[in-house]
Amino acid sequence: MNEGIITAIRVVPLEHYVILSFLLFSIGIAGVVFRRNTIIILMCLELMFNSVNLLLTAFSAYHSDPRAQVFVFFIMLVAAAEVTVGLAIPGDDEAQRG
Amino acid sequence: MSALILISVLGVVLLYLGFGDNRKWLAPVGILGLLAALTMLLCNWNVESPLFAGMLKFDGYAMAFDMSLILLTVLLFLFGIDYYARMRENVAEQYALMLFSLVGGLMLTSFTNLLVLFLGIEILSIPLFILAGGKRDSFRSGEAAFKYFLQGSFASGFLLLGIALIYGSTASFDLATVQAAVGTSAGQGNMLMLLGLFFTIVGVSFKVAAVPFHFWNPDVYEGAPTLVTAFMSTVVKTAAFAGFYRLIEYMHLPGAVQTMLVVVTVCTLFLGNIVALRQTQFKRLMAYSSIAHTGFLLIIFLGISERTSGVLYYYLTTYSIATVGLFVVLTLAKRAAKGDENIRIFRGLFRSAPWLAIATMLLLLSLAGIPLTAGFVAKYRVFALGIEAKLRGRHGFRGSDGAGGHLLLRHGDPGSLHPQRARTAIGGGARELARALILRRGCGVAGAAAGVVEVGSTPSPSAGSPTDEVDQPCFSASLLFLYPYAK
Amino acid sequence: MLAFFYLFAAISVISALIVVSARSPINSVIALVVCFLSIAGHYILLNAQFLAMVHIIVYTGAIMVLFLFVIMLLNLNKATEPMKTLGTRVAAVLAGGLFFLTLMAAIRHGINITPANEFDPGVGLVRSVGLSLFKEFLLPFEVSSVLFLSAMVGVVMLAKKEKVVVPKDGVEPSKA
Amino acid sequence: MVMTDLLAVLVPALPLAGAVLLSALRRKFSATVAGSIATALIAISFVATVILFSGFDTAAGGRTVRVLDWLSITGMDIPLALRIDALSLTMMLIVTGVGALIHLYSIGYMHDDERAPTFFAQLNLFSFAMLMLVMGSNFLVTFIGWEGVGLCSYLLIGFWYTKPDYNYAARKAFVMNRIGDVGMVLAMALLFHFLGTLEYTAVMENAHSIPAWGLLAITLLLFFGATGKSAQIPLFTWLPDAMAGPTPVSALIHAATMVTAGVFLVVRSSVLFDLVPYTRDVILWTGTATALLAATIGLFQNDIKKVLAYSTVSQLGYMFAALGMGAYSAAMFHVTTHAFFKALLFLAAGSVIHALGGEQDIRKMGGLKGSIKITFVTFFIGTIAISGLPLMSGFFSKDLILAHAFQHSPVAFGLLVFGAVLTTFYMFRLLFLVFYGTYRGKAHAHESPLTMTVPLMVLAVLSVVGGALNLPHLFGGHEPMKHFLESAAAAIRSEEIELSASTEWILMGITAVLVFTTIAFAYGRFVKRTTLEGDEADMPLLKRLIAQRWRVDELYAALFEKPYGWLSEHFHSIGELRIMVPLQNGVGEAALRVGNVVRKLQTGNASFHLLAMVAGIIIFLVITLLSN
Repeated sequence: MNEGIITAIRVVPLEHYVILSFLLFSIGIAGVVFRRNTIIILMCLELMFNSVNLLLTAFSAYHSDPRAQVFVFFIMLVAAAEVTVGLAIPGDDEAQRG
Repeated sequence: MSALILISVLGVVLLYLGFGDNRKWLAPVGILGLLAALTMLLCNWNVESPLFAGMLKFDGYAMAFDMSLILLTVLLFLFGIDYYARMRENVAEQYALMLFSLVGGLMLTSFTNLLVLFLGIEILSIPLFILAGGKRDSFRSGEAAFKYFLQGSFASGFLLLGIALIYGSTASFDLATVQAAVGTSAGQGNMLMLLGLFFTIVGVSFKVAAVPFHFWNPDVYEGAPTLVTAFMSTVVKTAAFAGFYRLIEYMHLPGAVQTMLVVVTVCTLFLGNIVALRQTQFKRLMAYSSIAHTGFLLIIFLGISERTSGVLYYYLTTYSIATVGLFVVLTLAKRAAKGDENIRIFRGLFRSAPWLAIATMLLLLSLAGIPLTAGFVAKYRVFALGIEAKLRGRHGFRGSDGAGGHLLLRHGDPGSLHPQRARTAIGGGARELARALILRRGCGVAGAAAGVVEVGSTPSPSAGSPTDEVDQPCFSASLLFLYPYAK
Repeated sequence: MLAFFYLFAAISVISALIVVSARSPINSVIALVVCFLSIAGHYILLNAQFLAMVHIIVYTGAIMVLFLFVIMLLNLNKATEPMKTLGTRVAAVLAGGLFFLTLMAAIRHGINITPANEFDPGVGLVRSVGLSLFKEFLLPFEVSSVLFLSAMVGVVMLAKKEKVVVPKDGVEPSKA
Repeated sequence: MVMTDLLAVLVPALPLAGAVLLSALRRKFSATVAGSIATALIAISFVATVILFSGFDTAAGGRTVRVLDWLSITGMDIPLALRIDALSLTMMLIVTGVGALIHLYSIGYMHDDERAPTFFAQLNLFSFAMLMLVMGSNFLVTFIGWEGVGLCSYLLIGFWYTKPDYNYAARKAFVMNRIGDVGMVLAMALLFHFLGTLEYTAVMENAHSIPAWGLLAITLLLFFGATGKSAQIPLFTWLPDAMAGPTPVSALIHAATMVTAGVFLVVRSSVLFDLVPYTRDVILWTGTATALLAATIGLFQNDIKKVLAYSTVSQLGYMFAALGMGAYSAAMFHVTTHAFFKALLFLAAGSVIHALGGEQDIRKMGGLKGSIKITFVTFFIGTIAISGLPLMSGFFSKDLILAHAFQHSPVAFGLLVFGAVLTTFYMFRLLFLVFYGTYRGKAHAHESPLTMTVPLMVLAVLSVVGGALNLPHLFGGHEPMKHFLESAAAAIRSEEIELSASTEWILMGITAVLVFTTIAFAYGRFVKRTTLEGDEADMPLLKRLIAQRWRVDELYAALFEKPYGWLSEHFHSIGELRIMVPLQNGVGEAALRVGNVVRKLQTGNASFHLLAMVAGIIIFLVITLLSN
């Protein structure tokens, strides 16, 4: 298994990952603008963050440098915090006019 | 570093204080704690060693900005004593959130690692998202909070993309390494690096509300509680600019990114000033004025020399002092006008509260950059730097020259000073109220006003050496720039 | 191995598209879960085992559940979302598409970078990431507590308000 | 600091202190106390000026008193400095001297006004600003005073702010002045561009190094600035309206001092103007045209102060005509004598108005010479002085200008003489209608208090003997004022009249004869049988046109106000309301209105903003990539 993965890193060109992340990021952007539902907008933001995570992880593997993965870990932290706040704000909004 | 810790702990302490019915202790404790943090900060003056594996570096630059940030927060807490006086709930939380946000600000002034930049921005922002929605009975407040959150997260996405791309080409998050890599020819030609820088700058530009990433600014300023708006337009702006500058200070930005910065600057200057024209809500006006000031500050970034950070600091400080003062005035006037935020509430201010009106005028004059005020000197120094950087007419900055400030003056001021309109919007009883308030809070405003004047009247020490190569057309142009204010 | 990549890539892109376009929020959430799982697959392909785990726990386990929870709790699972005007929708697609195209144009000559280090199979395992986190990135790790603290305080503060508005009989306000 | 420097600083500082003091304590002081303080301060300034003047050595040429470093940043060095030389001393004497008299007069005039302390504060502030204007050692300091007097003029015209008309007049004055100021600022910018300095001395020394087009632009722009302040074509319409202010204001600001600022500026920059004959021609003909136009309008005005206002515009036209001919000292001479007799006329008119309890319409006056004797005598002296009756001050100054005109351009001479005839006519018409004949009003006339009549008497004496200041050779003098001014402006040295004595005598004779004939004509028309103007509608076309002030105001309204109003209205309604507002928050507003029901979890305009952000990012990205 591990061997296979190591070959995967060698076989899959980095460009592929970059393009994939860009694509996911763009879909996220389109979604944020496209949707009106707050929760789906939040999900699209998550999509954007995740595309960056993927990009960073790919770079990390390519450079053989764990730091980018630590960065990804932090992005996850921040994303979690942001989602909580994001969900709280329109909830609040809701309460105002309920 | 100990200041950072102390402020974080202070936030928690305030939260606990909030559990009991200790509301009147909140601000004093907060202020004392901040002053203690300031002392700790100053004890470490000139200890420039990087901390924590090169994550933070409390150098002179960071110290100066941290000092400014802490003092501004102290000023806002003073303001808060009165502001939160009749608020029942969540006061402790609001103070604590401001402190947490301040922690983010302190990280921005001293980061040496892109991860800390990102975390700093988030720690600065997340409490703000909540604070902006802090007005209970206001729909606008909730809406503002949501808009701010949405656009802020969106911008964070771009910032992250930028950082990731920079990492991709340099394999490092360390600022010094990245800066060095950008300078090399390989870095200059690298497409990933270019995109990375681009998106990073986009992300940070959002925080400083540069056009076209400014959309949140007016709505949020308007919707947020006044104290929070004041916090955003001073502490947050200062921190964001400090971080921005720290990010690009030693970078030899590729020409293409420079071009983009120039375009952003021009757009910001024009839009901020022009749109301010029609604003009648005070906070929106301040928002556009803040955008216009962003434009001015961005001018500094276009040609970085060893004096740039000083000018940046000077400009931000004077701007912040004047802004805090104005928001205090707004609170007073707004209260007397029963919640109206239209600038017409300033009419007749001179009648009902002459000293407050004079202080207001000074603050406005400073924001507008009228000679003999700090704001003027600040703008002047920005121009001087811009000129040194050979930026002159080519970019057409002067076209818009702080007209925002001018408009601010025109809208806000003659009404308050000309006797003709002195039939007051602030009527009889309200007038007494205003008086009473001024007695209590007036010293704060006066202090701010005095600060503005004092800073302004001593322009010479580091104002620049006359030996520098100077381009006279530019100075003629800056004379023109005096013109709108010459009334 | 390339085949795996393409498989995961296709899944993530398609599910991402579903997230954006599904009419029902629940479908979006499910699609997003699928998307995140496929991204976890990418992580495993990239030998980022630690991240793959954390990713599944944090996103699929926590965040997505939170989304579902909110949707269910607030009873938002009707496809009642008023769609935006055609103009906005076209603009949104254009925005995303143009953004992607521009980026593609930018990297059309390849990305042209060289690996910084020799390949090390240990990178991405819990050990290497953990060492890096607690040595080099200790400060951000500590400071992020402030982030969480403020998020927590804030959410509590915002959420506390509901009790003010909820009517005395305790009936959930109508969501129509 | 040397004693003289201290005095020089004191001169503007005292009125400033007065302004601050009085406005701070305006509720504490009564009108009389405030007036006395203001008057005393300006009088001390006058004394200080006299001491400066007496100790002034023309051979030394003048000195600059650097008060403080003002702008000294990166190659731009503009100090806050005062210049003491012959020119500024002349103006200072007028400002403080005539100013003190008018302050004194105001004590009586404003006695009953409850806001009198404010009035005196503003009057003092004006004096300060005017002194800064004339004493500044560089264009920027002058400009501060220049703006300051404009501001004070605005405040004082609108002093009785409860009347909307007066506010309108104040705004009009301010706006017209501001239009002119654009010229001044642009000129300054150009000067700085070419020379890198704004100091008068340095500018004048290096004037020749400015390229020809630059000089042309600078002088034209400076002159344009001067037309605003000095009420010349095309910016003269504000001055008659400015008569809305209290009469002492009209006397001080709109007759004796501020309006001569333009003349002062041109004399100050005479070196520049001497290098550009073209601009001087422009000035000459503008001045002449203004002199004639205003004089014709003066013929049919029925408001006592409006007549004087048009007369002021007309006299300023003479001064500018003189400047255009390069007769700088003649212009300054006329400034001085005009300050005397026009201040006198205004104050006397004020006394009349005061006596009649606020009546300004000369159709409701008449026969007052018996009831208010001092006023009558002084007004009479003022009238003959302005009409240029031989040996009066106005005679000398006007004849000097006419002689220069004769030498320079016979056409201008003819027009100016015609203007002089018109002046005589309308002034005597005014005199006769007010003081002769029978009284046509209702109020009971009473003589004004001593604080008002004393200044009248002093000014009357000055109006009579003022000519001695620059007594020409013809009358045994040696033109002391001209020689005095030479030390300040070298251009004056070359300004000689090369006419033979007999020619000059003949010219004087012709003017004198014309003046006397006109007086006789006016006497016949207004004293023998009092001819009052009827309704405008009954007048013949030309006369009606003149009575309606050549409809210049209407012309401006049609040319500028309406199109501008239209533009701004439409920019607002279309550009702003239909484009900008929707762009800014329209999507949200619309959503707010339409979608209040379905709004629940929607984001309003946030997504529009996001879209705009993305668009911005894409555009910038493309820019970045393309420029890479």
